[in-house]
Amino acid sequence: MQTLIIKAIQAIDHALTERETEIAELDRAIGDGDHYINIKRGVTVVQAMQAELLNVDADVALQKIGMKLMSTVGGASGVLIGGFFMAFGKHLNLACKQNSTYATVQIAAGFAAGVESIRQRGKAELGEKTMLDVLIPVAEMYTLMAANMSSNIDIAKALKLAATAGMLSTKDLLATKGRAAFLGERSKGHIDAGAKSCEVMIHAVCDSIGEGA
Amino acid sequence: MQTLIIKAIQAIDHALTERETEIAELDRAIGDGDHYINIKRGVTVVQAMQAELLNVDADVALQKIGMKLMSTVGGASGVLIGGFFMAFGKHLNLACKQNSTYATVQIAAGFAAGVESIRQRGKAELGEKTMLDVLIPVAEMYTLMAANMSSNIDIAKALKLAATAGMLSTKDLLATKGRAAFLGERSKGHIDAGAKSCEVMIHAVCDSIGEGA
Amino acid sequence: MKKLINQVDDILTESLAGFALAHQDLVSVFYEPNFVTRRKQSTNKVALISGGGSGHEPLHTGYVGLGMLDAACPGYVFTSPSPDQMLAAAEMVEANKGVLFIVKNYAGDVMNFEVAAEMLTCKSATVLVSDDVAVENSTYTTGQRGVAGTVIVEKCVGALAETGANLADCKRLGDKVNSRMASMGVALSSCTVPAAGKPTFDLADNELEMGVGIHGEPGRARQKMRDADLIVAEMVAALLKDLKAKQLCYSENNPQNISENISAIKEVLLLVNGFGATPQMELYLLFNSAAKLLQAAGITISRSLVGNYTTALDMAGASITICAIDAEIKKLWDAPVNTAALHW
Amino acid sequence: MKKLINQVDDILTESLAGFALAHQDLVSVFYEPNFVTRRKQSTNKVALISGGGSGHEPLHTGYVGLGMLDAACPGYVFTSPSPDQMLAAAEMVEANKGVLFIVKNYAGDVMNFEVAAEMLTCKSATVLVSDDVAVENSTYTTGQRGVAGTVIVEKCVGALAETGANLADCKRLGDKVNSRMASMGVALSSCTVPAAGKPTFDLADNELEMGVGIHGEPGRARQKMRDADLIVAEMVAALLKDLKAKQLCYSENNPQNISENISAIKEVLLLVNGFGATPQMELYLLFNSAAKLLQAAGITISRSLVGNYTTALDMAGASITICAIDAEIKKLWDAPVNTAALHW
Ligand SMILES: Nc1ncnc2c1ncn2[C@@H]1O[C@H](COP(=O)(O)OP(=O)(O)O)[C@@H](O)[C@H]1O
Ligand SMILES: Nc1ncnc2c1ncn2[C@@H]1O[C@H](COP(=O)(O)OP(=O)(O)O)[C@@H](O)[C@H]1O
Ligand SMILES: [Mg+2]
Ligand SMILES: [Mg+2]
Ligand SMILES: [Mg+2]
Ligand SMILES: [Mg+2]
Repeated sequence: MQTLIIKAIQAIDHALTERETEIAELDRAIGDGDHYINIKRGVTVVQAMQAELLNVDADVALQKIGMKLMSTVGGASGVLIGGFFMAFGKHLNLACKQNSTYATVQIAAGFAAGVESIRQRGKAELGEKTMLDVLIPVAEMYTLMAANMSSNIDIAKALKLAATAGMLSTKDLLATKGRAAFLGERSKGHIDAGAKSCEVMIHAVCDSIGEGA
Repeated sequence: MQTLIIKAIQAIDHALTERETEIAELDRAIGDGDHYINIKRGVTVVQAMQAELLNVDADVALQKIGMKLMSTVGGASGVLIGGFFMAFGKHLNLACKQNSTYATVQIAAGFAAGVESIRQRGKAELGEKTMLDVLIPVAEMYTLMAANMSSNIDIAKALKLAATAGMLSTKDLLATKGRAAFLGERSKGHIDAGAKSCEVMIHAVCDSIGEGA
Repeated sequence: MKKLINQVDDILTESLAGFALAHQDLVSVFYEPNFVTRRKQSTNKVALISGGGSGHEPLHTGYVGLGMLDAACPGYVFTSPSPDQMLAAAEMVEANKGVLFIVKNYAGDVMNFEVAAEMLTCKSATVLVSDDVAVENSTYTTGQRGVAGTVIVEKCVGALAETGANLADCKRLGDKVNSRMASMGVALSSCTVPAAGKPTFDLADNELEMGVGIHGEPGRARQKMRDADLIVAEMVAALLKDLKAKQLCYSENNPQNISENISAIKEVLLLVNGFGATPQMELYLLFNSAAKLLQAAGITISRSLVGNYTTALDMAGASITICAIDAEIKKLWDAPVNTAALHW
Repeated sequence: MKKLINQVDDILTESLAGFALAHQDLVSVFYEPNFVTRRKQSTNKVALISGGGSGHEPLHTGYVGLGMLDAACPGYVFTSPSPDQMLAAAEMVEANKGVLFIVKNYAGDVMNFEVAAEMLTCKSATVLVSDDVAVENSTYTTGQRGVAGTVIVEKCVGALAETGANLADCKRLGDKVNSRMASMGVALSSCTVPAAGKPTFDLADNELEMGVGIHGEPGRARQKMRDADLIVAEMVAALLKDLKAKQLCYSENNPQNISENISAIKEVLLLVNGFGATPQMELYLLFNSAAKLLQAAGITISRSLVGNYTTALDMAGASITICAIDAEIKKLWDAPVNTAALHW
C-alpha cells in the first residue's frame, strides 16, 4: 500500500502543477490568492519524504503525511488537510489489517474519518462553499461503493464524478465559511479554490489507482 | 509704470499657463518636476497683490513682488527670482526718477542688477545650463539697446531674440549648477526648465509692452 | 512584479534573519519552526503569543518585547502559521502563568491556533480580534475579520500581563478592547503576493475598494475615487455605527458594566494605519479629516497613532481604527513598551 | 494619479494639521509661514533647525523633539522652504546659543537657508549634508546630494546640542558625521508628485534606477532588475569605496585625527531606508543582504535602523546608508530621543 501512496502523491503533484493557474485564480477571486502555493508547498515537502514513508506502515505513513502537511501548508487548508490525513491514519491504525493491507471498506471508513475531522475542525457543513462540498459526497459515495463491494475501477469512476459534481456545486453557493464568507453575496459565481484543488487531487489519485489496477 | 507692471504680470500668468506641459516636462526630465508649479504658485499670489501694488511706487512694488515670490515659490527658482525683483526694486529706489517714471537706461540697469543678484546667489555663470543662460544675454542686450536709445518696440524684439537664443543654447550644455548637475552627462539634450520659463516670461512682458507702446 | 528579493521561497527566512540582526538587543529569532521571542524572556507573567501570515509587518514580530508580546509566529506571506510554531514558541516562553494566544479572526489562523491550544500541556486562552466592520455579518457566522486594531489589543494586554495579571484577566481585557473598537480600510491599489507574482485584484485608475481586507480581500464595494474627506466620512460613519452596536452588546455580556458602556462614546484612540505604499503625508491628512468629524460629533481623541502598523505588503491605502477607551485602557496604552515597532 | 487627498493645494496644510493633532504632546505647528517646533521649547542650547521640501516624511517634522531638532520648516512637496519660514522658526526657538541649520545639499535648499542665515540677527552656522554617493562629482562643483544620512546627522547633533555644547562644536560634529557616511538608493518605481499628477519617470517592468535621488531624480544608471543580493552588492561596494576616500579627506582637514580616521572602517551604523512603498519584509531582507557583505569585509555593524525614515512619497525602493561610527558618534546615537518618528 505504501507504494500506492507514493504513486498517489506523484500523481497529485503532477495534476496540481497542471492546474496551477486555475486554482490560483479561484483563490485570488474570492480568497487571498495563496491556496495553490500553500498546497503545492505541502505536496513538494511530502514528495521528499518518500524514503521515510516506504519504511513505515500505511497508517503511520498517513499520519506522518498529515503532520508534515499541517506544519508546511499553513492557512486554513493546511490544518484541515493535515488533520484529514492524521485522522485517516489514526483510523487505519485502529482497524485490523490482514497481511498489512486493508479492506476497501476500512480505507473508505478511514477516508470518511478524515473528512469528519475536517468537518469538526472547520465547523462547516455541506453547502457552505468549502472543500467539504467535494469531500462529503466523495466520502459518502466511497463508503457506499465499498459496502457494495464495487471494483476499484468502478469506485474510482464514481468518486471522480462525485468530486466534480461537488466542486461545480460550489459555484453558485454563498460562502459562509472560510475567507470567502467575508464577501457575502460577492462570493457567488466563483468555484471555491479548496473544492477545486480537492477535486483535482481526487481525480489524480483515482486515475493513478486506476492505472495500477 | 505700476499699471505696466500689473499688465506684465497678467501677461506672464497667461503665457505660463499656455506653456505648462512644456515647462513641467523639462523639469521632470532633468529636475524634480516642480518648476512649473513653483513659478505658477508665485505668479498667482502676485496677481492677488494688484490693489496693494497700485498704491505704491514702482520700486517698492518690485521689492514687494520679490519678497512675495521668495516666500511662495520656494525651491531654487523662488529664492533666485524673488532676489531678482528685490534687487531690481532696490536699484530703482536708489536711482533718480522724474515724474515718478524711470528712464529706460535706469530700468535696464535695474534688470541687470536683478540678474547680478541671481548670479551671486546661485554662484553660477553663463553656460552652466540655468536660467542665467537666458537672463545674462538679455540683460546685456537690454543695457546695450537702452544706451543706444532704441525704441521700446526694438528693445522688445531684441530681448525676445536674445531670450530664445539663450534658452535654446541650454539644450546641449552639461549642467553644472542646479538639480540637473547631479545628472552629469545625462543632463545633455534637454532644455533647462528655468531657462525656458524665463524665456516665456520675457516674451510675455515684451509683447505686453509692445501692445502698450 | 518587481520586489527587492532573491528567491521567492527564501523571502521569509531572509527577512527574519535581517530582523534578527537589526534588533539583536530586543529579540531572538528561531527557525523551523519559525518564531520570534524577546531577547530577555520574562518570568512570572502570562505568556502572550500572537502570529499570522507574514506581509503585515510590523505585525506581529515588530511587537515582541517588553510591555507587549512574548512571542510571535510568522507564517508564509498571507498564510497562517502552523501549530508546531505556536507549540515551540509556547514551550520557550511559558512562565507558569499560562499562555494567551492573540489571534486575528480568519478561519486559517483560528484553526491552527486551536490545534496548538489543544496540544498545549499548560493552560491557555485565546483572544480573537475581529475589528473590521467592512463586512457586515448579518447572515454569516464567521464574524468580522481581525485587522489593525490587533495592535491596540496586543499593546494593552501586553501592558496588563506585565503587571502580573492572571490568564483570565488578560483574556478579559483582550476581549474588552476588541469589543470596544472598530476598523475599516480602503485600497487605492492591490498588493502583490510574491509567490503569486501579480496583483491580487485590479482597480481602475478612478476606482477604490472600500472596506478592503489586509490581504487584499474585497470589501464592501468598488467605488469611484473621490476626495479624502468624503472617503473618510463614509469610513467614520461605519465605524461609529458599529461601535455603538458593539458597546450595547458588550454590556449585555457584562451586566455590571452596563451603565459605563451603553453611554455614548466620549473618548477614543484614533489609529490611522497605512497599508504599505501610502505616504505619511496622506496618513496625517486622513487623521486630520477623521479628527474633524469626531470632534464635530463631540468625541475626544485622547490617544492617537499614525503610521504603518498593520500593512498589506505594498498595497496603497489605509485603515482607520477607533477604539473607545476608558481609564483602564488608557493607562495600559500609556504604559512603557519596548519593541522594534512601538517604543515609549 | 490616485492619492488620499482633497485639493492638491491643501495637502501640506491639512497634513500638518493632522500631524499637529496626532502629536500634540510633542510638537506645536505654526502656519504662514509654516514651521514645527517642540511643544516645550528648550533653553540654553544651540537651536537646531532643519527643513526641506515635503514628501520625505518623517524627515524633518518627525524629528522635532527632545534630543533631536528644535524646529523644522517644511516646504511644498519636493520644493525647498523659503527664508521667511527659517526666520520665523529661528525667532521662536533661538535660545541665546545661536542657530545651527542642517541643510540637505540641493541648490534650492542651500540658497534659501543662505538668505535666512544672512537675515538672522543672532549667530548661526550651517551643516550641509551630502551623503549620496550615487552621483560621482568629478567635474561638477555642486557636490553630492543629501539623503537618508540626514537622519543620523540630526540625531547625533541633536544629542550633542542637548548637552549644552556650543555652536562651533555642534557644527563640527555635524560635519564629522557627514564626512563619515555614504548613502545610495535604488528605485523600482517612480514617485508621483501630487501637483504634477503623473509619475516623475518611467521604469519598465524589468528595470530599476540605480542611484535614484529622493525626489525621483535619475541616478547612475538604468539597469535590469535582478536579485536583491546583486543589487545590494553594487550599492555596498559603491558606499565602501566612497567612505574610504572620504575618511582620508576628512583626516586631511583635521590633521590631529589622522591616525584614527585613515584606518580601515571597523564599526558602522547600517541604515536601510524605505522610500515609501516598499514593504518592511523587503527592507529587512536588504538589511540581511548588506550585513552579510559587511561582515565578510570584517566590518562590525554595531548600530542599525530599518524603516521608512527618508521617503520619496510613494516611490518603491530603498537606500542603504553606512556611517563609520566612533565612540563619540555611538554615544550620541544612543542618547535618549523623543520625537514623532524616533524614540528611545
Ligand atoms: N471552515 C472551513 N471548513 C472547511 N474548509 C474550509 C474552511 N475554511 C476554509 N476552507 C477551505 O480552505 C480553502 C482556502 O485554503 P487556503 O487558501 O490555503 O487558506 P487561507 O484561506 O487561510 O488562505 C477554501 O477554499 C476552503 O475550501
Ligand atoms: N545655482 C543656480 N543658478 C542659477 N539658476 C539656478 C541655479 N540652480 C537652479 N537654477 C534654476 O532653477 C531652476 C529650477 O527651479 P525649480 O524647479 O523651481 O527649483 P528646484 O530645482 O529646487 O526644484 C533650474 O531649471 C535652473 O534654471
Ligand atoms: Mg487562501
Ligand atoms: Mg524643480
Ligand atoms: Mg492565506
Ligand atoms: Mg524642487
